[in-house]
Amino acid sequence: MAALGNLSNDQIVTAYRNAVRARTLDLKIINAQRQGIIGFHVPAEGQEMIQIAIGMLAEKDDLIFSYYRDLALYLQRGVPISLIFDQMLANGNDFQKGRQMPDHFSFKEFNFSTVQSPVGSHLPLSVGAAYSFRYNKKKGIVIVTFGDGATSTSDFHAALNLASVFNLSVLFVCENNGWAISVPTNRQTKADIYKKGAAYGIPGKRVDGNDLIASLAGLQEAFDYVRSGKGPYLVEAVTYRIGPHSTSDDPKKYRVDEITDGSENDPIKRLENLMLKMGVVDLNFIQSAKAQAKEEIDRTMEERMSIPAPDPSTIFDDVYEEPSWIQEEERRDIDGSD
Amino acid sequence: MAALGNLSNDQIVTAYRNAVRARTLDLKIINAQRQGIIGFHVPAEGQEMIQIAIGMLAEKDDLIFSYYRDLALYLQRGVPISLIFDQMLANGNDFQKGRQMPDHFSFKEFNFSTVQSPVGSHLPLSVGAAYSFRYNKKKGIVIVTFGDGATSTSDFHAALNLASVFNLSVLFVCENNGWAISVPTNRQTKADIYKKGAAYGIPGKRVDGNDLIASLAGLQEAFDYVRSGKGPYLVEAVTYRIGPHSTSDDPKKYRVDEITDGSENDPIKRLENLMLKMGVVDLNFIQSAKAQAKEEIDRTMEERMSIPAPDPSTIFDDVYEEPSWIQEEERRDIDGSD
Amino acid sequence: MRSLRGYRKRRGGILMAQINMVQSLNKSIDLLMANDERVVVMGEDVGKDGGVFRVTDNLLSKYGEERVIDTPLNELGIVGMATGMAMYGMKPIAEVQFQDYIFPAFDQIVNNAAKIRYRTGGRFNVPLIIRTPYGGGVKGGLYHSQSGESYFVHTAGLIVVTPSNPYDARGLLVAAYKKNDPVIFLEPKRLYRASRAEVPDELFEVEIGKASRLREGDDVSIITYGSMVPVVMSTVERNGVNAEVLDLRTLLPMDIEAIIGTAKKTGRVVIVHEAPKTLGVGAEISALLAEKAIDSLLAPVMRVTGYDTPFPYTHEDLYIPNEKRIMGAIHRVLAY
Amino acid sequence: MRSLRGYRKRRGGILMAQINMVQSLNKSIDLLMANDERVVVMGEDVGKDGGVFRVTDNLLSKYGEERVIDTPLNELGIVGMATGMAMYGMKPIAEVQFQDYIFPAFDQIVNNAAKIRYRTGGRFNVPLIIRTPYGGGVKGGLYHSQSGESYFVHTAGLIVVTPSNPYDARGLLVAAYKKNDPVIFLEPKRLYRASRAEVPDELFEVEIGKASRLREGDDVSIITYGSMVPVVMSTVERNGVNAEVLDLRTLLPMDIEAIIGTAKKTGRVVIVHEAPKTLGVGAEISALLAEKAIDSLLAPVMRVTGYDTPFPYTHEDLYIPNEKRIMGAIHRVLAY
Ligand SMILES: Cc1ncc(C[n+]2csc(CCOP(=O)(O)OP(=O)(O)O)c2C)c(N)n1
Ligand SMILES: Cc1ncc(C[n+]2csc(CCOP(=O)(O)OP(=O)(O)O)c2C)c(N)n1
Ligand SMILES: [Mg+2]
Ligand SMILES: [Mg+2]
Repeated sequence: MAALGNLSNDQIVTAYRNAVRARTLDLKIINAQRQGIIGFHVPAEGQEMIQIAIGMLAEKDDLIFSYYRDLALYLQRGVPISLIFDQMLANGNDFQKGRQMPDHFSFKEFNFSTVQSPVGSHLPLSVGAAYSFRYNKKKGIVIVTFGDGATSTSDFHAALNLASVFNLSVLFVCENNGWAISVPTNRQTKADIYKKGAAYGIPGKRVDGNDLIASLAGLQEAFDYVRSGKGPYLVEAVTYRIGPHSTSDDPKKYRVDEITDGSENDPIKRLENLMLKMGVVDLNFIQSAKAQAKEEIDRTMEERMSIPAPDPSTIFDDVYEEPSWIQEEERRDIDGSD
Repeated sequence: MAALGNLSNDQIVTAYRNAVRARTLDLKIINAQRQGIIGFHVPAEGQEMIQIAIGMLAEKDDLIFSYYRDLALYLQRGVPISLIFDQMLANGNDFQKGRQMPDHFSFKEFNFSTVQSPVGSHLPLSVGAAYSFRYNKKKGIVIVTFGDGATSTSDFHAALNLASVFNLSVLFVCENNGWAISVPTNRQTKADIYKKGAAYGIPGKRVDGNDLIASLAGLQEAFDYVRSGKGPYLVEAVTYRIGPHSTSDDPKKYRVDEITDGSENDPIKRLENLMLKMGVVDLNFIQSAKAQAKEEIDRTMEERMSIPAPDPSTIFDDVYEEPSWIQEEERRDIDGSD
Repeated sequence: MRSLRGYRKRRGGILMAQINMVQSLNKSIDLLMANDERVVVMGEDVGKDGGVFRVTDNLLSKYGEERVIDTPLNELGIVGMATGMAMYGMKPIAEVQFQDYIFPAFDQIVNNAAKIRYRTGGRFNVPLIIRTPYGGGVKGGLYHSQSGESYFVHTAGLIVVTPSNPYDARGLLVAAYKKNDPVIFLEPKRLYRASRAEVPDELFEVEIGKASRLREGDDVSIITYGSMVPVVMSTVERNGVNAEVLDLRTLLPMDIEAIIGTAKKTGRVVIVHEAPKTLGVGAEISALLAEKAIDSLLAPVMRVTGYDTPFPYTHEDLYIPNEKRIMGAIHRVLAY
Repeated sequence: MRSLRGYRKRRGGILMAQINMVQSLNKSIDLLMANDERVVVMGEDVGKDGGVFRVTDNLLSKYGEERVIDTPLNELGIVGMATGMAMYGMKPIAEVQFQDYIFPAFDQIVNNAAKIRYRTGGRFNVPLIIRTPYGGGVKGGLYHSQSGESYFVHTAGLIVVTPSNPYDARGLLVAAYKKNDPVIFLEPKRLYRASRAEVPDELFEVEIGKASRLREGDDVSIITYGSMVPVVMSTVERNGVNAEVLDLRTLLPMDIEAIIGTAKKTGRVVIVHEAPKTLGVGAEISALLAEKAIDSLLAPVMRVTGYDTPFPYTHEDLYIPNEKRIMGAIHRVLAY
């Protein structure tokens, strides 16, 4: 067990289970998308381990601004699969009333913020949240995840500079999966991502995001730094996008040279191998973990599919705290009462 | 003369004369602004020498995207003071037809681009111009100047990244005068500006922008690098804003601790001292250079003030190549013919 | 130790001040900050400098750096960070130095601030005020003169207000503060110091969504707002026009009852604003009338507006609607 | 070696293709690039991927990396860089992947591209095309569905066009290319593959500023554009409405003669678009009518539009104007 550092068997097994659940969920959703049951999906396949590591190190009071490709992170932080399906199916139980595309969650109860599509635009929000935390003497730091493509956005620049100038407790974690849709990271930027903090006086570190132990070790340093109030920190987690960018994407168009099964990078296989080698678990366990995940996910989707869509008239709610005459007039239009 | 490197006496004297002309022009315009003759001004006082140095090293084919505080640069590149007054007075001779605020020039004939007010927003344009230069196999590089505040803008981030990714010949020169209106540079960013290139894989260098010789030496390296096709380069010229941000600004509000006459930093005084020490010129020369500048500027302003304003109806021109019915209808409205 | 210069007592012991719009706004923010710790001020030069128009003057020394925040030069960052603060328990009043410089923040405003309540099913909200001076008349050329209200009025999820006098400035700012939604607070910079008015020295509200009828009249209705209000008032007064004048005050949502009401009363409507005509706010007013009051209209609905050009420097006085142009439209509808 | 699948010959030896809008646009760009070295394509994923909607498919292999430019993820940068290229002798066609993501570039569009000709007194100009897919109906939720045309139509200095079919897509793109001013080229993504049409296999123009009268009629005029065109056509046809239908095609400057002409002819106008109502393009149309054709109006000018809410995911079909809502408005004006 020494090789796995201070981790207990329980922690490792939980991490593994959640990674497997996330992977299984990804595949289930992709399937459901093909069948027209779910509209869209951005799979986390290949990026599970860095997400799990963040989930393991983040405390309850820490606020996470996740991005659209963080399934494993939600699971590790305890979000039930039922809630994930409610959002993906955009049913009447969805906290967001079926307003957002799949993968755009707002799991406030689990101390997540809200996911949007415009890449990078949550980064400045996370800085504001950190300001508020310090101002209100709240416990906890702010963690924000994003892709390699996001480092090119104006929001990234604004956010890192602000976090640094105001010395805020924000941990920036870039999940560098090598691609922004079809654009490889080396055409996104000529610099190493973890060095981009230099432009703001923010320290940075690169970790192997496909390795749980390496991710935890690297992240721990970053968490400690930020938690001690020293200011923001930038982690680049090098990882691997096994699948397409999304269910709308066809990577064969741009990824021909590189089609592999990704197994040498697959973070789940790597953890499996490690666990087996260390004798934490045996092959039986692995098989049953996968079977359990599949059973849970199949059952949950079946169950959540029966929940009806949100009431149509709700599309006029929540534009404002109270609808103006405009929304009310338009609501009557839909009712046919106008 | 050895101390002044490879410069000829002529070059030094010209540089000095242009710095003095710029300074004299600044003071003249500030005065004219107080009298209501000119609407507004952003003085270059204190920043003349780095601007002169750029002007000395830039070749005719080099395209310069200057910013609103570059009076000395225009003079060094040969722009006649009459044209400067035409724009500042926004008279009928102004190339821009009196459309822009003072200091927002478009001296195309001198291979300058166009100055706008939104800080930093010319940087991406400069990158596009450099792309076009390479694409069209035009000679010359692109030089772009901007302030320390501009390094915080989204445009800065976008531009440096693009210039680097496409390996374009853009020389970025930040005139760090210590202030963005009332915000000192250390509250603008926690990083050294010349190191910001690290986020993009762009080399950077800091030069003493108040010293002609140091500016030339530092810039020469940057020019050589860019001109040889190696890609973009970032120069931080540390300089000093002697005056207010603009004629609308009252620095006493925020600059109390620091009110000095700036003489230890004044680049013109420093060049004077150097020239005297080296025996390039004597005190008589200095006095007469100043008197000549004053005479030229007084006379030119007097002359340009007599030029009438642009024809009112021109405000409807140049919205498009050809006005649409909307502008034509509105033009008739002003004529009273509608 | 507040100075009482310019103040005088009035009924009920409430101090009344003869102050201009800048002073009214400055005092409003001061009162809000004194009253509610969640309120902070942020933007470029809002601290020591007190804002380039002095709207945040003296607040830094009173409330300190944590509450009066000089930011780096990035409007996206200012608005994005303020939005995050607003989502997590604060009530920021963010300043954009000129409305012309709000566009770098446009994505944060339109895609985040305006849509966060909706996209989260009401789980998050953004009680944020974005103050920004707008409009011409200060020799600011293309980039210190724009009237961009349409960009915001077209954006559901935002509230858009603009005062035309020191009293409404206070009342609307307080009302904006009470909203739990993002408010674009447009300050007509030409009016900042143009006149003084009596403003009670306390927090009071001017209801958002309600226009102010500045003048009753029978022959023609003039609907306007912001910097054009004094021009319209002096025009109708100097020319003895029997006009009803509405100052909209809120541009989103507009006071539909007041608009329809006055149109039905006079049958003749002239809309005056400084923003360009095409899809200016006047277009929506006119469209509302064409939809809801067509039978009452006795004449074309005329729009007297800024032109569909960028804002020029030398001839800015030609760009901004003036008495002559307003009277031209009034004559036209009266003669119809 | 171009494939002739789907092509057939027609008069004058000109090849006609039965193609959808994506194919038409793709071919248009191809022809423009073959014709003029100054034309380059740039944007996120426009290269190897051929654009997420495949509009730039195969161009990279044909024209190389210098002319088909995959950019980093920054719309401000894309538009700003393209503007610089356009100022200095090139004719970039920049793609913004979804119109929802154009807002980060808004400052570059509004303050630079749209104003450079004006502010320089005509010394510089920006012959730039910004292509972007817009509108809902693809289950894209808040951020892959917006119809933001108003933001651009309000901006003098821009030209704004939107095709409703493969033929106009070619013709308008070519016309945009001929302009020496920035053109916002809005592509109704719902129509990308919705139908095929015969498109001559060459460069031809559809005049900018001219609407297309898709149908003559006497009882009511329906003014629409983009993705709503097929909905309007099928609605009037299925319901046997004697309607005149205008497809605006250009939103700035609009075809004022066609608009006034049809209103004068029928006296009854219904405007249909997908963007939110408040200050949607319909507001300007309605205002033009209220100003220039008030005496001809026999009924309220009705707007059938998207709602003043962000664009919802589950119920997007309720958001987009449909036959029922359009017929509701038609009945209302006919019965008036
Ligand atoms: C502002 C913006 N521009 C474009 C897009 C379209 N888009 C969605 S995801 C994506 C690539 C993002 O890449 P990266 O940040 O590396 O994250 P990844 O998807 O690889 O996890 C793009 C271009 C968007 N959502 N937002
Ligand atoms: C986008 C934008 N935001 C705000 C302003 C207002 N403004 C004009 S100059 C300036 C400070 C610029 O400082 P810096 O870049 O250091 O240049 P300097 O004026 O010191 O030469 C500010 C905030 C502006 N012009 N543009
Ligand atoms: Mg990526
Ligand atoms: Mg500066």
